[in-house]
Amino acid sequence: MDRRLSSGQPGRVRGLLGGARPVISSLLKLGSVTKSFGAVRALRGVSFDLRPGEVHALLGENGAGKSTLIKVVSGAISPDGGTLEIAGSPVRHLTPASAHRLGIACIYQQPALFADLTVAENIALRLEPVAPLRRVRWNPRRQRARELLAQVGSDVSPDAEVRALSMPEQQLVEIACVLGAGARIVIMDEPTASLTRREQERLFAVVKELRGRGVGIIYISHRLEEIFALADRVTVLRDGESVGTRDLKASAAGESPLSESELIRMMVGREVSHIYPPSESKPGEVALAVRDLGFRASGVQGVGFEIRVGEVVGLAGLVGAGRTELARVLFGLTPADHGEIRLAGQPVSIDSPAQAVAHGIAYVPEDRRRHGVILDLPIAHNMTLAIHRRLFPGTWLRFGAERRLALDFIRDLGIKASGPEAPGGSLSGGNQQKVSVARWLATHPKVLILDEPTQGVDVGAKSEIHRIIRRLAREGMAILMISSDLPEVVGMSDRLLVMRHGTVVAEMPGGSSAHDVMAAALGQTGVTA
Amino acid sequence: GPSNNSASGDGATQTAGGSGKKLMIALMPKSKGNAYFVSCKQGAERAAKELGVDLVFDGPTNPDPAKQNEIIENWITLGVDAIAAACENRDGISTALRKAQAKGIKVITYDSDAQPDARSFFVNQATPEGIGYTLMDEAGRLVGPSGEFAIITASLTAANMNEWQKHIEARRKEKFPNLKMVALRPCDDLKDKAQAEATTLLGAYPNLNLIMAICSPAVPGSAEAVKQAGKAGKVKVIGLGLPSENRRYVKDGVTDSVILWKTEDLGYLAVHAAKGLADGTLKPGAKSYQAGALGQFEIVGDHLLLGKPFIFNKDNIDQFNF
Amino acid sequence: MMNPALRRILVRHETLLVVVLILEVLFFATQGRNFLTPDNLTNIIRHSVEIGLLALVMMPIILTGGIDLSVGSLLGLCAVTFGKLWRDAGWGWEWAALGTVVVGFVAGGGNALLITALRLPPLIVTLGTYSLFRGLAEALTRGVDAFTGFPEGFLFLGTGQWLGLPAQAWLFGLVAVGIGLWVHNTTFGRSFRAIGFAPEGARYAGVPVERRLALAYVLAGVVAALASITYTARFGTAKADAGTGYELAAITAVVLGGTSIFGGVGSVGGTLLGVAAIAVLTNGLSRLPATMSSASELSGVFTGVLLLLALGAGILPKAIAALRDRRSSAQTPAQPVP
Amino acid sequence: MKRHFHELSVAGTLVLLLLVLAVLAPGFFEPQPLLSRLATAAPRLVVACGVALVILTRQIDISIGSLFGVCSVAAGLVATGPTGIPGALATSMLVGAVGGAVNGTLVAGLGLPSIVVTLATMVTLREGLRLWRQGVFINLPDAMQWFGLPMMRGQAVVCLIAVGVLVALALMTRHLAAGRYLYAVGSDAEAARLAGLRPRLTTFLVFVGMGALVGAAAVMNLVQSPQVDPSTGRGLELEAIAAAVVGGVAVSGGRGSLWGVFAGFLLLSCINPALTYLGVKPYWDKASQGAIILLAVVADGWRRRRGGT
Ligand SMILES: Nc1ncnc2c1ncn2[C@@H]1O[C@H](COP(=O)(O)OP(=O)(O)OP(=O)(O)O)[C@@H](O)[C@H]1O
Ligand SMILES: Nc1ncnc2c1ncn2[C@@H]1O[C@H](COP(=O)(O)OP(=O)(O)OP(=O)(O)O)[C@@H](O)[C@H]1O
Ligand SMILES: [Mg+2]
Ligand SMILES: [Mg+2]
Repeated sequence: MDRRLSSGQPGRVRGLLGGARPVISSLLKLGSVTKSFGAVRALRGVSFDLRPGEVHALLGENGAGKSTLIKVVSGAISPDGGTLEIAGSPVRHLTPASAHRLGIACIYQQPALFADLTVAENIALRLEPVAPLRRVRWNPRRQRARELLAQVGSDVSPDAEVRALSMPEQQLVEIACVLGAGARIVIMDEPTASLTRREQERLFAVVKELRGRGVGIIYISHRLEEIFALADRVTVLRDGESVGTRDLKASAAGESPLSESELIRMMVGREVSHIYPPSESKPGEVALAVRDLGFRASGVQGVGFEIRVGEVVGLAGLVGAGRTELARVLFGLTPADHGEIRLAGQPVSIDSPAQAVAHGIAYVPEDRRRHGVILDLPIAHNMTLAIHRRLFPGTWLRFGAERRLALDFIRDLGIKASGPEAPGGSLSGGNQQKVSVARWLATHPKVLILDEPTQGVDVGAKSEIHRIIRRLAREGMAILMISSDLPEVVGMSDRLLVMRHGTVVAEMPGGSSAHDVMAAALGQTGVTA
Repeated sequence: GPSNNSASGDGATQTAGGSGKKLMIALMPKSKGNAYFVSCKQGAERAAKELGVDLVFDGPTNPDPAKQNEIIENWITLGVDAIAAACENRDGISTALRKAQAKGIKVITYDSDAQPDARSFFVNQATPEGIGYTLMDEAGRLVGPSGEFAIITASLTAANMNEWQKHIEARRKEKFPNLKMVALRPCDDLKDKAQAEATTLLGAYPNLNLIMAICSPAVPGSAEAVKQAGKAGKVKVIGLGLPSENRRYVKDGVTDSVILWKTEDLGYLAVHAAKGLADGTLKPGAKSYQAGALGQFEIVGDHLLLGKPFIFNKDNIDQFNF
Repeated sequence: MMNPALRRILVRHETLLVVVLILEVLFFATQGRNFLTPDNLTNIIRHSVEIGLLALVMMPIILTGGIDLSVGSLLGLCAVTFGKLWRDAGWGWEWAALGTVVVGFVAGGGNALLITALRLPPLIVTLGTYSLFRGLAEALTRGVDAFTGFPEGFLFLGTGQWLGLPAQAWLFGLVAVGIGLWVHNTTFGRSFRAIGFAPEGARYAGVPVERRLALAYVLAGVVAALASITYTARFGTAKADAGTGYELAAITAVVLGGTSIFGGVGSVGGTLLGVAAIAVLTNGLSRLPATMSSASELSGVFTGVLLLLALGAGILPKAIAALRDRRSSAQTPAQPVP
Repeated sequence: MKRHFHELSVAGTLVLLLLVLAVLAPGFFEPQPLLSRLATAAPRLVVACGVALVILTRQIDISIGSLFGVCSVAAGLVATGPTGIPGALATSMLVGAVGGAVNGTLVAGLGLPSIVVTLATMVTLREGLRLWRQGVFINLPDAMQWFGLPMMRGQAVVCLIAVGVLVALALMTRHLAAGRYLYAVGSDAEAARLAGLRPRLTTFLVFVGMGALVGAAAVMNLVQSPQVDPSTGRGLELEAIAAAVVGGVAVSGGRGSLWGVFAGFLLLSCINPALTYLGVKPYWDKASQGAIILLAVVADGWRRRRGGT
């Protein structure tokens, strides 16, 4: 790849704010890239460049076109128009295979793993060059996988099947893949969406090390604190267009560093308060109480806590601490094999999600693609799937009522979609998440369990969801919120539970310091259980 | 060759017996793609050509009685003049054939009969009784008064084969009580499957003396199995089949005898008689029928007799090539 | 530009099938002998009722992403049961019919139990019961026994006319309307689609997946029993080989009708059109002078071709769009940069 | 152990059946008829292996029975000519591969569902062959039988070929990158594309390979008798698919092993002869077959149910 034919031509950086900067050799250069999906114009002429040894953040609202842009770079989709230059040489037909050869590695927003295969094999399939006649060497594969997983701080077994992994575990496997690829350009689309602080820090260390080696990194995230902690430059997309590229390191070119609120304004076009709405409800009766609850096969045992009406209880813990598993028990997906659940004082048994719904429990799952949204079903159908009984008495479908309900949610949550008939799969990741939340809000549950409710959701919608959570609590819902976003879980909760090794090890008041929560989650001493 | 040479392009609502128009005669096999009926069809085509009638030859692709009914019902509305059918299921098909008669369509049966009131004549190549007895007598002659034999059939539900088995059993009880029928196996009308079944039978029943194959692909299949097991001569093979498919085994002495009638003549006579019925040359109550090149045939009751089943063996098999 | 609603109707699979059906009818009416006569239309309807019934219940099953290979065999088992109850147990035919429906219910329930309680793949389970049901029918009758001589009142169901239509057409119409409403206008159909697209996703949405699946398979059993009754009444005879191969015919009609074999997508109307397209084709071929003598084989060949054409036409717009996409994306980067 | 529970439960059922036979009908294990039976089964095993690969890639091929018939007839017609066995084998495999390529083009090229495509080619080939050959047997030259070897040697050769194909494919799917690509494509075609594999090409090649295997199997079957029955292969698709799925190949793709297919195949092809040896009346055939299929998979279902998910 030493055919460095073109150096940056000034004409091509149209639309970039920082045009005055001296041109240095770039790893990747996009010029006026366009892409439409049917009537949706996802990219309307975006230009972008990536330098060696920088972390370049991509920022924008849900549906702004970030994932589409990086899919163009990774060869997953071919653009309708525009130019693409890698290490100075123009590239025409980029396929995933040729991108791989050119040294591009990518973590997609939705893990692109093979559910039926083992972790080691997944990693190998991504890292080994495509050579059909080569012999497969299983032990080196396992060894390699074990090393890479250790580097990203995951202890899943290389022989585990991916279908048995939780969302964050899958994300760690994806990161391991990228780490092993030895790429010059690394793309990460919301790698931390469901990671907790500890894995996140591990990831940052990895990213920094890559940067030190001169690798160019495109980093997408909706967590602004990450962007500020990590990125050198940031490009903001809005409605498929680039709003501008800014330096985040103050030292460069004497610009004043960007503030968080400025960045939000660039993204959303208006001010969005980034402060968690204060709790205003006084907890009432006990809505949900569990005692000694568990399902041994998933490692959850001896869990006890209660949630009162009008209370938001946060559930924190590390990846694999068992938070999702606990939610699955409460929702009847893996019915409890010991312990007791009481709803409003009445003991109940919950053997299936259908029963949980009938008891007024709702669960927004963490893996939205597999569990949260049915991708091929129109979003209106997705939103009403859990309220068939109420919306359609006598099982008779009422299409008008369904449409109205869907339109209301699309408006209230600001879902970006062509209409209620659009299939869930055509939405951007964050918008899918909103559909998933909408489905359960529609059930008006007594107890609402949210598992990473704001993962992949942009700042505007995030604060919208936070406001909704507060409102629901005020209206008398009991809410259990699982979140790996530590500031969020600390800021939103009236009370905090911390899980470790499948059981609740600590309870803290809302607003406790993030440090204390982490300490409890790590099992460090000095914390009351 | 082409199966019909119909040129009547107009879709007029022509009913039976219209003068000055070619008659249309429909011939139904029990199943298509079966060499036995392919051979019948050749005779039928010859007759159609000689008589100047249109011949329709259609039937189910696998022996399927319900499908036979459907085709006959379609022929009724199509407006054929006469139907000659080989019946897979005696009772099932009779409903449809009666309906055809009610619409003025002449009906005869051949190969295997329907109920008597559902047709005018049955072209009788051999009664089930005759077939059953001949097979059993042949078995008795080859094996002797005591021994073991097994039957390979097409499927357990094939009506005419069940009928034959009934008569085989009756004859056995009557004349060869010490000849034991040890097994019955279906072969799905496939030669390869018959070969596999016969191989298994030979292993499972080491004292087996004879295999009786009562569907045509089963005869060469069984013979091949016996030959491969090295039991040629020790285990006899007899059955109902075409000479062409069995010639090599009969000559090698693996298969002792194959029983069949002249299938081409059967097709020829069926079409000829159907035509006679349609144009009035053959009337109920007749005592004999002059069938063109084949000559005179005797009629007993409402059975047009083709002649006795023929036993092909080493000595005469070379004279036949169907 | 075309009105989008109109365009949506035009590109629907059902529209394509209607066109195919009209073309078939026109062709056979002009080229075939005595095609458009009341008697022949009656024939077409009569001969497609059983396969039609099976297709109607296969459709929701395929919609859930499953399959039921056992319906043809179950038809045989039910026909034999009906004969046994009527002749050997001496029940009146009405009671025997009821008993047969119960047997269908139980057999469908067996499939449902294995599929939902043990979470076994429907293909394996119904492959097993495909053999099992046919085998039981053969064992009950030793393969030989045939039941016949049914009373006139019963045979009317298969051979009679009522209000100008074949008697069984009314039953068929009733089942078709019922299943049409069930699949398209009730929450059951909606759940089937959700399950077909993503069974886990449906479970997470609180859909009682097992109960819904069980319902579809049980219904298939019940309707297969009904089909066995019209079959016996039409044919006048019940035997263990009744309905051999009908499962494949039903599946063919369903997929020709545009139901995706992967689940989630499909319509009852399309299924009916698929049944009709095949029935008309089979009947029509026996009326063309050129094909009369090979109608049975050719109807197989043309059904295969029709299947490919119909599905090919369905993806054609998408394929063309993809091709155009590829071409345009191949061209654009080649344009000189200003 | 946990991973292969399904295969083991099938193998367990098989062992059970064989034990019953060893006690009640020891004649079942006599070498000569056993070898003959194995030789008869061998071509079917080859087809079952092929169809297992197809199912692994999340496709299905139900046209193989018809294709088997077409290949047999084609090989039979060529065998009477001057090119002899090599010519027949080449023709058969070529015809099979072309048939597979047609399926593959429609499935991988146009993206049509394979069950529909192969349903269409199944009826088209079957009925087309019937129209063409009218069911007339083809007589083969004597030199054709057992590849011109003495019978026992011939039978051994046929069995060895089948075992060779099985072992080669089993090793290929486990230890060759190409084999693993089948799993990857079957597990998730989009993920495979993103990983730089070529799912459509893979699918196409699998269909072509399936066809070629059918062609080879047709010749392996052809040499066992001096005549070709053009109906041969009817119902073979169901037999092969049953062996694969009973052997634990998931219809949703990406899961299963050829050893499982082998176990499933042996189980299913043992049932019929076993019933003959046990003297069971033939009208219990199908019922027993169904019951044993269900038995073999119920154990696995039971375990999974108790295991939670
Ligand atoms: N396969 C597709 N079919 C149709 N529309 C699509 C498809 N993929 C993306 N889109 C649309 O393109 C637009 C951009 O989507 P993209 O996934 O790039 O957004 P994003 O910036 O990554 O958002 P998020 O932050 O929510 O992940 C959205 O409006 C989305 O609905
Ligand atoms: N103590 C344990 N013993 C066995 N398996 C465990 C244990 N704890 C967790 N696991 C497994 O680890 C995986 C991750 O657990 P889980 O998804 O509940 O983590 P989590 O706390 O919800 O984290 P996150 O919310 O970030 O996904 C699950 O597959 C679970 O079965
Ligand atoms: Mg995105
Ligand atoms: Mg979790």
